[in-house]
Amino acid sequence: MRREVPLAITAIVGFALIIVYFIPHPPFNHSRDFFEDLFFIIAAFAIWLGCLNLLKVNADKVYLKKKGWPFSIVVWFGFFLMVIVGFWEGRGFMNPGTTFYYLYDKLYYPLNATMFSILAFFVASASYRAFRARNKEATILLIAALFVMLGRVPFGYYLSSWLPEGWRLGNITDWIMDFPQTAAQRAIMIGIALGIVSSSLRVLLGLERTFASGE
Amino acid sequence: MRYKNLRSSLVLTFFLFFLILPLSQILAQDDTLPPPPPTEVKAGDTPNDNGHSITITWKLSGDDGAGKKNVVAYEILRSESPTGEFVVRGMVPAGNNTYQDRGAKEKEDKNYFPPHKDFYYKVRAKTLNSYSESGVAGPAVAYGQWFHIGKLPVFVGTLAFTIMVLAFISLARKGKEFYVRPLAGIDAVDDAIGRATEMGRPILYILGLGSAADIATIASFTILNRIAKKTAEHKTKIIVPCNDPIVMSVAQETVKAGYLDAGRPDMYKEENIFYLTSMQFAYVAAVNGIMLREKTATNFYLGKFYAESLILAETGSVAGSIQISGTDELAQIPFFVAATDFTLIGEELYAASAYLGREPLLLGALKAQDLAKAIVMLSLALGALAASFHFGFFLKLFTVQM
Amino acid sequence: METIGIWIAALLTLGIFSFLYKDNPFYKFCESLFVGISAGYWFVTTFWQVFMPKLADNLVAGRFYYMIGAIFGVLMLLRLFPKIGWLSRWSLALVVGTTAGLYFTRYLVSNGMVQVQNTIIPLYVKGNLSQTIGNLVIVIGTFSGLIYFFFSKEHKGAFGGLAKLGIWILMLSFGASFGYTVMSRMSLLIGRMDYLLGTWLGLIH
Amino acid sequence: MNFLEKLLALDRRIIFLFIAIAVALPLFFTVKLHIEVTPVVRNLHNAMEALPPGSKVLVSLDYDPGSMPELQPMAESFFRYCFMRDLKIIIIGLWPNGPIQANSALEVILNEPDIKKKNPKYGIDYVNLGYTAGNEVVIERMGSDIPVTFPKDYSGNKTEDLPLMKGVKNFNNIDFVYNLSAGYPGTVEWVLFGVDPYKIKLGAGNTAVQAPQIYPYLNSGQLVGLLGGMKGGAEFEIATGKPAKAVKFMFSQSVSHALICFFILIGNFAYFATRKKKGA
Repeated sequence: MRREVPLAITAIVGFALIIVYFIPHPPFNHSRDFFEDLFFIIAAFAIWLGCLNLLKVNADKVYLKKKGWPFSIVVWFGFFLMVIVGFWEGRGFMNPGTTFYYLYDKLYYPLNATMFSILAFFVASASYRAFRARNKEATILLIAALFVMLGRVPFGYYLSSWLPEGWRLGNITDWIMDFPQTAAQRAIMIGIALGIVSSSLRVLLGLERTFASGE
Repeated sequence: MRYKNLRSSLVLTFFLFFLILPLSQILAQDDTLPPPPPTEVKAGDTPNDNGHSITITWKLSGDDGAGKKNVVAYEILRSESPTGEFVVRGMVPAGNNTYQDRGAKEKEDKNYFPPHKDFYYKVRAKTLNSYSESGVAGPAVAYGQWFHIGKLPVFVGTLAFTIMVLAFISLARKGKEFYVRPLAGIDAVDDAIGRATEMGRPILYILGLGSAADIATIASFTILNRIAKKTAEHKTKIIVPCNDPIVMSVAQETVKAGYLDAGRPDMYKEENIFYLTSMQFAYVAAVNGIMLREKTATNFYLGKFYAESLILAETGSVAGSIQISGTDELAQIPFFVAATDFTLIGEELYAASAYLGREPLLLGALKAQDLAKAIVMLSLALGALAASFHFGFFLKLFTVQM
Repeated sequence: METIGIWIAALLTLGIFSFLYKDNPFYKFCESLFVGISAGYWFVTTFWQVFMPKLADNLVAGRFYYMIGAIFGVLMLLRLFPKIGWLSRWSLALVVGTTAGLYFTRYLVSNGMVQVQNTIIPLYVKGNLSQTIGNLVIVIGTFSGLIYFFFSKEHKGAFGGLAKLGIWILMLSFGASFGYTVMSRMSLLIGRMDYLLGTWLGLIH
Repeated sequence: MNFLEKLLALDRRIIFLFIAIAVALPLFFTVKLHIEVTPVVRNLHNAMEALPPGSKVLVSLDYDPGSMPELQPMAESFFRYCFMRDLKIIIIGLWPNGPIQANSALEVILNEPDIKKKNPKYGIDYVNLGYTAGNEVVIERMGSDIPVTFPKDYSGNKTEDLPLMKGVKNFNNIDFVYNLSAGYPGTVEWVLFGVDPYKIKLGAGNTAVQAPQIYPYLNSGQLVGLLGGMKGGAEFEIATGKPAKAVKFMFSQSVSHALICFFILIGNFAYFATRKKKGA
């Protein structure tokens, strides 16, 4: 029961969905949408698991007075602030003018945008650290990055305006993006496709079943 | 004498020509004259669908793109009997010669399109202020199909691949040994764990932002299981902060199983595998904090990653951790390659579970992948050659209609 | 309200940026607040945008087969009770089976067959040298890239040479992608700086 | 540790500081950069120049604050251009945030001296019809009836009562459509559900990350023109002769790119110099 039923469910649902892909006739043509909905519904339930875990871990920290426990109170505060206001507002919770939207705009958004923009700094430090011409591969990586970086801003124009039209940095950038970039992406994509198809089969056949492991 | 006549008739023709030309132009402006109607109207079931649609085709009116060039659109009309009242179902701009008359599949819907029912169609060619109608086509019946012919290549591919996988797995079961070439990222795993043990610092394992059902995450679970087993043997702490509640549940089970395999279930600590938040950057903000505060010796990033990949990798490098990464997210591979020590690129991530476990069955599936890859490469080479000689057969083999 | 909001937003922005210097309590505060708020935000959004429309509305409309979703959802929650926690694996199995089944054909088509289809292109385009070279690069590049991903054979000899070419093409592409993304990442920072210097401090217009 | 070795192991905080300065400082200056207007942007500008004054343009803002740095300048330059050319603007959003973004862009533009002189009036020169849920279905419905799809405007007025909307029934009464897009639904949907069935004239602005996916539609002619990322926005501003935010941001962009390249170069210089020393 503990092992067999899950594996059977996986196999039956999975293979059925593969077969259904080829059948346009009702009612099979909508079954894929239905199963996608099921997926979202289960995830919506599972969120309780996550949030309870988050609250518990932080409550433990406060209770045991672990290092940095006051910050756990901040986590609790933030969580309940959003949840209470969000449920108070009802279905139109994200409409402009609501308190929830205000919290989103003044708390969540700036934090999120700033964390995202930190990438700009890290792009710089990573380039400095990683783009060293240690060997042939690293040199190719470095040169392609330099060309594209410069080719995309007016600065690149100044550097290469003495070259004939068609050979400037901007043109080289376009060429790299159109051809070698496409080729490499395709090779990876085809590899990924085969890998996913094979892994899906392994899962459906019950060969890869770590997800159903335990006692 | 005869020449003179000829000359005067030529002059006359010229004169007439220049008189008639503007006249004909003026006449052409007169849109009250109906255009020639569309001809050869045919109506029939739309192939490869769910049975709520009929496709109508016709030959363009003589004034569409030719003649007076004044046809602007076609209206498609439908009736339940050849002599009954025809109602407009849709309109397409001039130049088009097909229309799919579609409707809703729900009976309650206002726009319900009943299958298995006779319908008759007419097509109307419209100019700005007149129109002409074609003859009646039909009866046509809409019905659903049981197999989508356009997806035949996919069907063949599915079947062929499944057979290959099964064949290699049965070979593996019979005890055939398979060779796989070494992968740098995999070889580094043991060293990385050893390093953490020597330094007495924890290992951080990030499963990415994918759901528990993403193939990248599933591959990562298998790798996590092997790594957890090794950390249990080395008595090294492993921290797994999660982005998805279901992923957290599975990760707990996976690590527990790894500790069990190592014979150290007592060392398993559930509080080290926990949920943070499902929002990308908040999750990263917290993981950044963990890296710096716990001073993790080794960081694994295996699974689905998005823009946060570089934030993780750079913070990890600040913390001085050895970093092993792997993802199938195309846009993030470059960042991992540049900023971490070892990267499993795309397909290598899925292969990693087979590599680490050395289970013959998984290696068998890997072999099937390679065979499929060889077939693809052969098709590419032959296909490109065929295309160079304008030979389109090969392309058709891979063309899927949706 | 708006002014207070701008000040809070600006301070939080600075708090996150302070991490770039080093880990500090100000950052820890922002981080904890961020984690709490985002988890709450996720909880609320999922309720109103997934749970209600996909489950409640369908049930109200009489599509009772959506109860299956509710049942498996509840099974998932049984993890909270160790004794019957193993039942949650049934929901997990459903989720995994669904995705494996959906991904199988989806990836086979869009990542596999469509890409192969797009790569079957003429190697020689009459009177267009740059297109001819480009097409050659695409076909040879894809081919050698796939060689690199071949697991069954060691990268030696002519095979190894092709695999090497494959790596070079991959590296060229990685470098280009990296450089290409720099632009949009910088845009993000410019946006934040504009907020701090313009909207908050009013130094630039 | 000599200078080169120090350079090799440069504290990244120094890099961070330089980046912050490289981005912030140029924001205080207005520098005339040579920005070449590429054909895809030129085409968009030409198509809009061809519209006679009084033409009705529909603009759909399909993005949220996350893409503001790239797309907001495009929205602003578009509004400025329309007001200057006396084109009538109809604003909608397929993303809930779109109409809000439009309002904040309008706030900026309506306060510019040149535009103040023109004194555009709400309801006559521009309207904001707000957001309607339904993604690409909204486009389909607009094809048959715009007032039914957007019965009320952003502030709750009846769409039919707005003078600008008199005689606007569907896409036949719209002369040009402009779409600012950060993902789904966005430009791809406007092409598939607007251009293909209704033959609307469509121009678009996209984030830099998204733009490469849109290029195929340009080559096929389904899209009149495209602004890709901040650079596209800057090009449009140059094309219209009104350099503004995107051009200004572009200076920051240029300086920071150059700085990163400079860092890569000195990093390599230090790397080779120290290696040579060790080898010797």
